[in-house]
Amino acid sequence: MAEATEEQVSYWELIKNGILKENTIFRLALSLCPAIAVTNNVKNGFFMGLAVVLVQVMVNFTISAMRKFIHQRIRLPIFMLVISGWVTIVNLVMDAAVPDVYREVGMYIQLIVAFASILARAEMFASKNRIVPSVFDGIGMGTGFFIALMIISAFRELIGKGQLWGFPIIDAKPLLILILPAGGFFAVGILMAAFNWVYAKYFSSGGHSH
Amino acid sequence: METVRTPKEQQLIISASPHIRSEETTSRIMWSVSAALLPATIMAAYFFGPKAIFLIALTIVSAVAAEYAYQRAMNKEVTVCDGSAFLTGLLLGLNLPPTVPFYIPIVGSVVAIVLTKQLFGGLGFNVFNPALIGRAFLLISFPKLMTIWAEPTAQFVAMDAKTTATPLGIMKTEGLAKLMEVFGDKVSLYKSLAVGNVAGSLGETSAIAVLVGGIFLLIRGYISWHIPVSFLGSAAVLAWIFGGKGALFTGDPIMHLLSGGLMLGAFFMATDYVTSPSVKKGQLLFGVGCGFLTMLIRLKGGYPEGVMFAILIMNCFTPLIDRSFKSEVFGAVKVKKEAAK
Amino acid sequence: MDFGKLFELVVSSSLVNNYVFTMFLGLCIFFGVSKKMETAIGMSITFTTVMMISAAISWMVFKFIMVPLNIEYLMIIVFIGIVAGLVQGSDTVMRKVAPDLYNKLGIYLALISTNCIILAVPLSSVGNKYNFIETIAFALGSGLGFSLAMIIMASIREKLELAEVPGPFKGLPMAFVITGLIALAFTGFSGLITL
Amino acid sequence: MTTKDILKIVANLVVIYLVGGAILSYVHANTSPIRYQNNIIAEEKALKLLIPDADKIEKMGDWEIHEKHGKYWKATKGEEVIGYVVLSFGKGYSSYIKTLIAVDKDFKVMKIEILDHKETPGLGDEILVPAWKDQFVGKDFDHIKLVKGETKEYIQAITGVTISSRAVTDDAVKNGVKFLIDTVKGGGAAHGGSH
Repeated sequence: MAEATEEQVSYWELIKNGILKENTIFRLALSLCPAIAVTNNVKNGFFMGLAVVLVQVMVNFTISAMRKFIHQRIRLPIFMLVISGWVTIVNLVMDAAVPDVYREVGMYIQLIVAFASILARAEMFASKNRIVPSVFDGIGMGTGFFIALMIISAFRELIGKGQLWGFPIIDAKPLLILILPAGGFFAVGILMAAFNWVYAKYFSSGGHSH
Repeated sequence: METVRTPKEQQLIISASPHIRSEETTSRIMWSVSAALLPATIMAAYFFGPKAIFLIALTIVSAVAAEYAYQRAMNKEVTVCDGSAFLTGLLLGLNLPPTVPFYIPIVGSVVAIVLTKQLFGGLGFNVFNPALIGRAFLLISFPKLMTIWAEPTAQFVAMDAKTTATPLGIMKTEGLAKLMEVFGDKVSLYKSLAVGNVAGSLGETSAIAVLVGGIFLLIRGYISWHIPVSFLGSAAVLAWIFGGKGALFTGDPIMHLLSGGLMLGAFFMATDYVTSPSVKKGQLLFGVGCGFLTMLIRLKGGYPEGVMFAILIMNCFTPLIDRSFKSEVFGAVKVKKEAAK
Repeated sequence: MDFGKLFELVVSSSLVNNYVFTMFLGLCIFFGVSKKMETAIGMSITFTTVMMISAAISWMVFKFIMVPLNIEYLMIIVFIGIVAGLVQGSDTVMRKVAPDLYNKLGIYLALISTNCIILAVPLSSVGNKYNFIETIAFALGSGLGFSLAMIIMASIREKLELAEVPGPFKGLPMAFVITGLIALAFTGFSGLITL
Repeated sequence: MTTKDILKIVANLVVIYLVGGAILSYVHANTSPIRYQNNIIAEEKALKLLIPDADKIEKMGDWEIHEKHGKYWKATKGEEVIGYVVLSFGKGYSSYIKTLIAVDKDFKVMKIEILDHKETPGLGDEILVPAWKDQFVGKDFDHIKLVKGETKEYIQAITGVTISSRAVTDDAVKNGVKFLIDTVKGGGAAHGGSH
């Protein structure tokens, strides 16, 4: 974490960090609930991921912009307030814009408030950094989450239903269990193991030390 | 009986530390249990024909192959000869409906062996009964295919049996009256259930054949009476109290005992050394839990048959049961055990 | 009051629609706390208690303040505020009144505000239009269900400490697989109660 | 804490509440009509699909089934009443199946539509198959009955999906049509109960 706060770190590094090294789901194992709950099809996963990216970026932006203004003592309550404010906005907008998706993922969008990862980034990064890096950090973390959701939901919808985004792809008996609760856990477990394996093999030796 | 190990000792060896010393014992148990399933397998072949033999064989072969392939791939010692994969395959095969297409046994075996057993570190560490997880996985993945039941033809050569519902399925959707309509009277219903001349999974229809194997295991000391007796006993009592329509104490325990996978589950799957408690008192609790959950699902739940889920749910609790009963008598285990004999 | 309905509500929210196994909520805390039995039990007690109190307060605030003012759309902010305030408040009170208890359970209090179940319960209770007693029953069931899940999981993970789990699966991936298997077993409860 | 700190905290809170409140109210004010509209449009669309001939479908009242909120409508073409629609629920395997039923002026079923359900994927959701739903077309109250095996006269159960198909037939549709007959034909009260 320490190197990320230094000035010379490029924006690209910030994004890469969010996607790979500190991938919210696969590496940090945070915000797991929606990773399973809304990933039984790609469409839901897409809008959930989008909502998280939006919230993370806006929260990072807001908190970074106010960081000098906020009193240390009421820092955390204010962060919570900012997060729940943005979640409410995204929630209202999604309900209006994509009602059919909202019906299925609405509950989980409201629960973005309780995401440890968003508060953690606000506290650890945005409250200490200038606006532009904070926004990029938000994009990186959000995108990491988004990509993880897309991988999981594509895996589940393809094998569990033989479809992607509702379009039929494979014409074989699907393994229905994958779009059901139990299968969701299996899918995330297996994909997480795969991510660990790939990461250990190709990325961990690349100069990063953990 | 002095020369035969008591189940208690065998369990301790297997579940606590699978040393090389226990390997011979493990394999002897596995092959003996498989042998005890022979009557049920023969009845399956008799009632459901060549397709039954094909399905059971295919399940066994794919289970053994999955174990072999996994152990080779992970550079582990290959232990397919200990019979555990064979037994898992056999049990899963006996739990399949007679009509399933060929890929179902393969998927089920891979799930049973890899996901349920090997990922946990192999035999002795699995928390859930592999064959039952395989079965549950299949039921949820292929709900239609796994609930098409063929009518037993009782002729080895008959092909294309008619499809029908299982006795428990009829109970669930249409009630006891319809069941009586199909089978005539109670005696002929019991007779069909005992012999196995009803629709159901390959190896579970014939209660007598399963019972013969179970008694063999009991007499030879491979399983102790605690789980089967408490399982069947609690199921029977609950069936009697709550099984009737309207009034209490009007249920039919015999029908419930003989139908579905209750016998097979109570003697062959709930008693699995690795996934059931090792302390006697814990085994009684485990058995009663299985009986309770089976009847809960059969009488109130969504599925017609509850044995599989009941055992799996109790498998979740096994470490907890073991933990609480063991810590209670920690240090005094040996003494108590001697006293209990 | 219809006790049958309340009982069904408790059974449904603890077993049939267990938050962890069928709704995937509270997973971060679930996986984090279920490594050791002792912590699982401590968390269970604290969580179930806080859950019931916060659901009760949220229900009253929603019914008697937010509905009359027509500000239902602010419920996320209000509910998270209630949870955070309650956690902070009980932290202070417990430290003063029962320091022993605080030493045992205090650490779990801080974790609770990041557990999404605690927010999901008041949200669903509002969504399903539960009355006050039903809300309490629902919160109790959800708390019990979460506790059950954590305790089962902790006992299984303790058993697996010696097991030879393949490398990439060590830790969390394996915990996911185990949870999946438990969820598969719990499927047996489905259809038991339709609410 | 110095006076400066206190002032800063107060200023913090005031500004955040003002700005936050302003943004939230603005978003709410702009989205709530759309959300309201969305619901109306969705409902109208569903009704229109059931009775395409009607040029006006107006709500007649509400009713209750399984403690759920049902509604019913009257469809007219010109001055003439051509049918009725009722929103009904059937208790299925693991959910209440939300069903819209359209009947003509003689209370024969014109079409049914399943709006919402949580039955087992791959099994219970076969109630959505058009060929099964089309069996209801033209059936009067006495012929809305689930039977196993071949039938043209009644409604044929889906093999292996008895509970869900029975919930739609013998619960949702039958009770919905019965309610319409009782209420509309009898000219009864707008708030009718169900069995």
